[in-house]
Amino acid sequence: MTTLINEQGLRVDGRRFDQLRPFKLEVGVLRNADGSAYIEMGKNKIMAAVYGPKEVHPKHQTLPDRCLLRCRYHMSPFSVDTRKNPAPSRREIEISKILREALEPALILGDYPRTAIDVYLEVLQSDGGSRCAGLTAAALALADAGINMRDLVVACAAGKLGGQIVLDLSDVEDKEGDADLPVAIMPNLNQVTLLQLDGMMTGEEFKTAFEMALQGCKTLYDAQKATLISKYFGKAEPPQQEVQEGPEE
Amino acid sequence: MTTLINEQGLRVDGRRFDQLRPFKLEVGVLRNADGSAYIEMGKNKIMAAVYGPKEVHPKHQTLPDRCLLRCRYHMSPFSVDTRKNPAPSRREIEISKILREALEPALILGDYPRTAIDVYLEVLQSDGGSRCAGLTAAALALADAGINMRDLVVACAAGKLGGQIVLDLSDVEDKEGDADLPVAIMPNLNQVTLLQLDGMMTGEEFKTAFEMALQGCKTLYDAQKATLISKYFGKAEPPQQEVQEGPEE
Amino acid sequence: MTTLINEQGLRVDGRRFDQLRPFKLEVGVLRNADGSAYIEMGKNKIMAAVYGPKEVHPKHQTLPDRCLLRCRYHMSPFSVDTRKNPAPSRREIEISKILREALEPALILGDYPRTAIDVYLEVLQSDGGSRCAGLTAAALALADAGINMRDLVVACAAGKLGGQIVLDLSDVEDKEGDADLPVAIMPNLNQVTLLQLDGMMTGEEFKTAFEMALQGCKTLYDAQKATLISKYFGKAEPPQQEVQEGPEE
Amino acid sequence: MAIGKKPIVVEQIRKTRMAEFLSKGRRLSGRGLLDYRPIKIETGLIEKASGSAKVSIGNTQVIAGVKVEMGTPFPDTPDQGLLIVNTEVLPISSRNAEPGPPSEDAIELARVVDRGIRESKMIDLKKLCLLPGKKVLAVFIDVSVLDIDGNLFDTISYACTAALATAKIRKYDVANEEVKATEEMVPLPIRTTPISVTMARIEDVLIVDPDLEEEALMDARLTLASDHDDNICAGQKGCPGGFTVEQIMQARDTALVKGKENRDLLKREIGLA
Amino acid sequence: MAIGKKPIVVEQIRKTRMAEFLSKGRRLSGRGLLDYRPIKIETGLIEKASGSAKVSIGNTQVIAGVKVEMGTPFPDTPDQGLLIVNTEVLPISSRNAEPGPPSEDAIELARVVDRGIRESKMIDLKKLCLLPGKKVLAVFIDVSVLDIDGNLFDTISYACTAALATAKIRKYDVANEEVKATEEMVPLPIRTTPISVTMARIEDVLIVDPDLEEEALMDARLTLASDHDDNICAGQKGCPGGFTVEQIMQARDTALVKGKENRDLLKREIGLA
Amino acid sequence: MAIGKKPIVVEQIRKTRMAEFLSKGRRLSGRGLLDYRPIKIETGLIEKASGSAKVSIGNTQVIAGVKVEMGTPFPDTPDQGLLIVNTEVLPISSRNAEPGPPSEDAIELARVVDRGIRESKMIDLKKLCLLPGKKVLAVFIDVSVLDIDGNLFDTISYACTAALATAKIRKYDVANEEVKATEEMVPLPIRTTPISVTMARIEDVLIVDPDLEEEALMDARLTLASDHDDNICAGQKGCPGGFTVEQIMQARDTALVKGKENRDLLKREIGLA
Repeated sequence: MTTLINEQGLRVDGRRFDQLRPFKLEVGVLRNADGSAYIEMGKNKIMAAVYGPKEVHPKHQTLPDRCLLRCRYHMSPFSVDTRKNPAPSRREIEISKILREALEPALILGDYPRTAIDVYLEVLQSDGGSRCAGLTAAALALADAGINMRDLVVACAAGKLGGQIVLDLSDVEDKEGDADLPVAIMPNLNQVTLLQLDGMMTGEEFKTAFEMALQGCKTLYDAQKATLISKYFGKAEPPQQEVQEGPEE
Repeated sequence: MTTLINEQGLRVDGRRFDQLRPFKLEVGVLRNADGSAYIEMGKNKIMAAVYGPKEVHPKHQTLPDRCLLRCRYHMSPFSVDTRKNPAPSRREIEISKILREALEPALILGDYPRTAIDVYLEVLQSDGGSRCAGLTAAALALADAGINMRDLVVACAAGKLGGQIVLDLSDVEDKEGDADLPVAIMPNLNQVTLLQLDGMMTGEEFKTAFEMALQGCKTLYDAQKATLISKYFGKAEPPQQEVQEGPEE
Repeated sequence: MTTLINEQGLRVDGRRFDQLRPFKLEVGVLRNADGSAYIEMGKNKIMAAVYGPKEVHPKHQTLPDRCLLRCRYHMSPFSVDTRKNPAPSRREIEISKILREALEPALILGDYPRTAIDVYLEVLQSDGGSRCAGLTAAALALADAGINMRDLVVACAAGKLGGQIVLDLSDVEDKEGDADLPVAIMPNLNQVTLLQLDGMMTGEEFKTAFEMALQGCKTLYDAQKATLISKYFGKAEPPQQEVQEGPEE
Repeated sequence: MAIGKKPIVVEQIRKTRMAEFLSKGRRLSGRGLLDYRPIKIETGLIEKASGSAKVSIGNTQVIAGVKVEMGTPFPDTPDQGLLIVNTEVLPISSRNAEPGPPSEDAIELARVVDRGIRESKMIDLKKLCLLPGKKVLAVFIDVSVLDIDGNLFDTISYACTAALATAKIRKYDVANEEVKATEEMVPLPIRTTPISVTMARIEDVLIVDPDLEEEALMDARLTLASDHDDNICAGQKGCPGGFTVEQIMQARDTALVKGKENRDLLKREIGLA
Repeated sequence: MAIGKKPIVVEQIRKTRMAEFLSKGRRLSGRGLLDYRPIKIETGLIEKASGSAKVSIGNTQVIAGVKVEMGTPFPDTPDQGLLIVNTEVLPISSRNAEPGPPSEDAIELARVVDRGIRESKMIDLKKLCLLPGKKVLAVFIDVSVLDIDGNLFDTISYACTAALATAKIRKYDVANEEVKATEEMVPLPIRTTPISVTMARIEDVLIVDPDLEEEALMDARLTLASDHDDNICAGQKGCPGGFTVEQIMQARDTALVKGKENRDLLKREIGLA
Repeated sequence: MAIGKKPIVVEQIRKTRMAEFLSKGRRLSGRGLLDYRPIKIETGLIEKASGSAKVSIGNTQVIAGVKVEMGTPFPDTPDQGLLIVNTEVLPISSRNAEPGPPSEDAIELARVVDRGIRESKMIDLKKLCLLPGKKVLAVFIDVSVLDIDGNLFDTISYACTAALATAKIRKYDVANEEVKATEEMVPLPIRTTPISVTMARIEDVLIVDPDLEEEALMDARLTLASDHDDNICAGQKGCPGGFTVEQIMQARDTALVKGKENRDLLKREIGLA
């Protein structure tokens, strides 16, 4: 077992308890997609693409009064330590479902009856928290596609590590840690649209971790907005790059 | 090799040559299904459900002049000694087909043009003769669903065991025995709607076994009728429980 | 490693460098198919069948202005040394595609709008060059089905073997050889409709092999024509049997 | 849970009426907001399984069976047995359940139940290891859904817990790198009894144990599982709607209270308390 | 067999005419009620297979190939070799045969043929065991259906029987728990020659070897296989119609008589008699 | 390549205009007939892979990753490692790419790229053998297609070549039939750098590196790969159109000339020249 927290109270990658990993956001990275975004979060490298609103295939899935939202979270075979079979795993199918349900409240689907919107997430490299990072990128891609939205969606996890509640677990922390609590919110509407828990926490710890995850979401939300502003209103310097201060392994 | 018949001429579970295993029939056991039934036959525990007549999906399977009958015989993974993969095996596909063909002559499918009836059999625990027990339950579920029928269908097997023709083989008898002859009939119409043979018999033995199976069918047919009468005409005591007299292992 | 070419300059089956294996062509060998043909080429034994023009299923594949051409190249499980799984392999899927693309230029698909033509190739026994032999048979089956064609298609491979360019590689030659270059042409239209290369050749060798393959195609084209004439104009002796002169193993 | 949703014609009028009731602390069925329907548990009915349980919550009915086989451990956990949860929503269970490969909903169900068992450390997987890196016991829990009337999450979860807690498996002796089956039957190495509590939000009200009609109208769903020490050990939010931060905290409290109640009931029913 | 059924427009008038003929003991094709169409058998045409046979009954045409591989026995029969029968109704064989996974019909065909071989104990599977519990020979019989004009059951069954009876496999020597291939080729351990006879009921008449048109109009089908000692060793009723008890007995008698005839023919054709 | 074809409304007028341009030696994009679009190569961006490369040709963008695992050699090549190429046309890459099993087009792509690597003997597979007949290294090359604007064949081929050429794998020591991983990282045993050149025929003109619009209008496609000694090592003709004999020879010459140019560029970009 690795020592996950050293005597200075820092984590293996040098972060404080409540510190996010370095991250990077981009929008409009693909030519064919109607909207696209790219996120790096720790070692996560994820591409998000949105196609739609478009005709529904197969036709019988058409909804008369609103848009059909579909979501696919997929990992490239080379994205993890041991090669992943490219066929969708049960894990990918579950995550695709909860990501779709986390995005749906933010979209004004009634504006696009009888159409479909496809949200595709491709994890090129996976680290802890890939579903949260993917969700944050997916919201950007939806905005980039010009889909009518009530709010952005942004996600971040907190967890428990050697008895301590910490923000944004990396791969190694997730594996060795006690619990992981991914949370997604619509910041302006004060709605939690994704929440999962793997692992054990007391009721009190649950509250602490939940609130820490909300803080992380807010930081990322600011970065999302800055990325969109920089893209669409041409600020010279995209402000979403948060450089890590602590030592990194 | 087990001694399948002892010196008193009794079988390992204490039955005589021409004796059925203990059985139990129930109808109307599920809330959602249009008709349902449950059978225990030896260690067989099988649930039957009927949905229909209903719209046909996919549509191109619709028959203009009659109802489309479909049947699915399926075993739960825990129903057998070694866990069964839940995907349908070739055995289950074959049995589904012959059960459908055994039920179809009893149904007045012309009464329901452009619709479908689905018959589902779920084997929760499997013993020898599960296809026959399932068929007997399926006929009850169809009656419970109020489908127009010419007759009930009832099934029972006979077999060959240590040179002797015997009725209604259990699991161990089927494995160690020489032959198994499942038969289904429509008792009032004098029609054999299912017949299979696995294993070797002389032509004479075939006749003896076939006639013994018909006798078994008749006993079960009486129980089927009693079960339906008890359900729909409220007799206090459902008479379908036949208690076993001989010693049981 | 076998000695593939002996001191007399002959190959293991006694052929000269530029000599085809013994072959046999037949048309009209199946009752149900609209057109059919059978080829033996070395140890290759391949059945070709054509169904169509016929209605398109599934309907959404219908082309308003022309016929949909489909092709399936499939190997029977017993056709190779080690039993082949009957499900289509990636190799079979690729070959099906390039054979379809090799046949399509010869067909006047505009004559049959809103229909489909299915070309099925079943390899009963496989030897080197089965895709070429199959293509040669497929063209015959299309002609036998009375499909309007601009030209026949005929295929033959050349390859490189112990430094020497040779015609029509057998199985053992293909395995031990350096390169295989299958080529299909429409002889009258001077069009190359299939070309693949597996293995290494200099640019000059490529030219030599390509031209040798064209020569092989021409020999087979004469046999194709003779087979059709014999079938439809009743010549007494079908001339397509080319008996091998050299010694055979 | 979308299973069983489509057949119901969701009239807005019905939802309005339900919301009215709920705002007064009542449900259309007469239940209180935090009341479960009757929970029935029958164990041991599948003699060929190591353990089995048929559980109904109201009209929802499932059966779970446990099978134990020899297996090879995963390379990264060479000293742990295997746990495999599989759920099949049988076509007998609802007009809308089609035969075929498991739907997205069935996969989510199985995975959430799996996490509830795994993350609560209900089974001490290390005790299922026979020869580290080579031979371990693999525990298969298969669930067949028989009849659907809402709240499959809890019904399946309780069936799995009851089947596991009452299972008997063969004891194996290990000596000189050899595994030998004995005649003795022993229970699985059970550490705790995780209990899930599923809640639904309809408009602004949180209820527990939604039935099929309530599921058809609910805005969002939250399942939280807890163990016997009041630790929360699994969570899953579902449905295309959200919760406020306050509702999440309220749900946490409800999950712990109702979890304790249902754990006591379950242990009583299976003869463990 | 439903394969090949749909293309034929089943006019009631045609059936009436066929029934009239049949009631006079004649068939539309001129055959007698209990006459087979010509049966042709060619063996050994697939040199890469251990055994092979192309069989046609009338216009129906199939080819069977036998491959033998090393395999591991099933745990419950550690001293027996494996037998795997697989049937593919190729798309070349009929306007209605689509490529893709085997249909319900193809699965039934393969399983009935499999049972005919297995239950007649045609092959002594114990003689295919090399190292009990570890290494046995696995016999794959694959059938490719080339052209369909009725009675696939018997055509496939005869092709399998002929391919197995003429197959040559490598001889293996076993010493000190080691299996060594020799140069010698030997036949499979064949005990008997099972022969199936397929009958159809059209109205009140039983016929053998139905052709495609008769299959399209038949009410029910019954296949019975027998061995060289006149034991019945496999049976399968098909189609959504029934038989009277008396018809079943009549079918039994026919199966034994025609089975003997066809067995003699088959053995003659493959040079075993 | 049919992928990406359908969205474009292929007006005959557009084709006529394109053909006019081409007959004058120009392309609609302004490129010369034998000019590639800009080729960009970035390696090493997937730290978890042994090697990786993101390659774009114009707007077409793919990423390839190399993974190395232990495997068992094929029985007929007991002394050779394994090479497995897999291509996924991701749904993010085009309005017409659907999720699901690989299409016929994706399979062709992967197999042609595989042959280019395999037949050029780019990797010395014998050097990947650890214990003959028992343990070899298996090299998986997975390609994810991110954005499609024509000429996937070359883009994928260059990405695979660049990922393989820059991959670092663990060194293994073999002694006494035991394989031991060392700490040392070494390159793959690379012998040459195969480079494919894809050409399209539109009417009577041959061009290289067709973009999406040109692919939609092309009559036939030919890909030829060559190695550093100017050997042609793989070829594949595609599309339902043909080439004259003379065009094939012209294509051969172009493949060797452009192949050399692109090989030099690729080696420069990845730091090998």
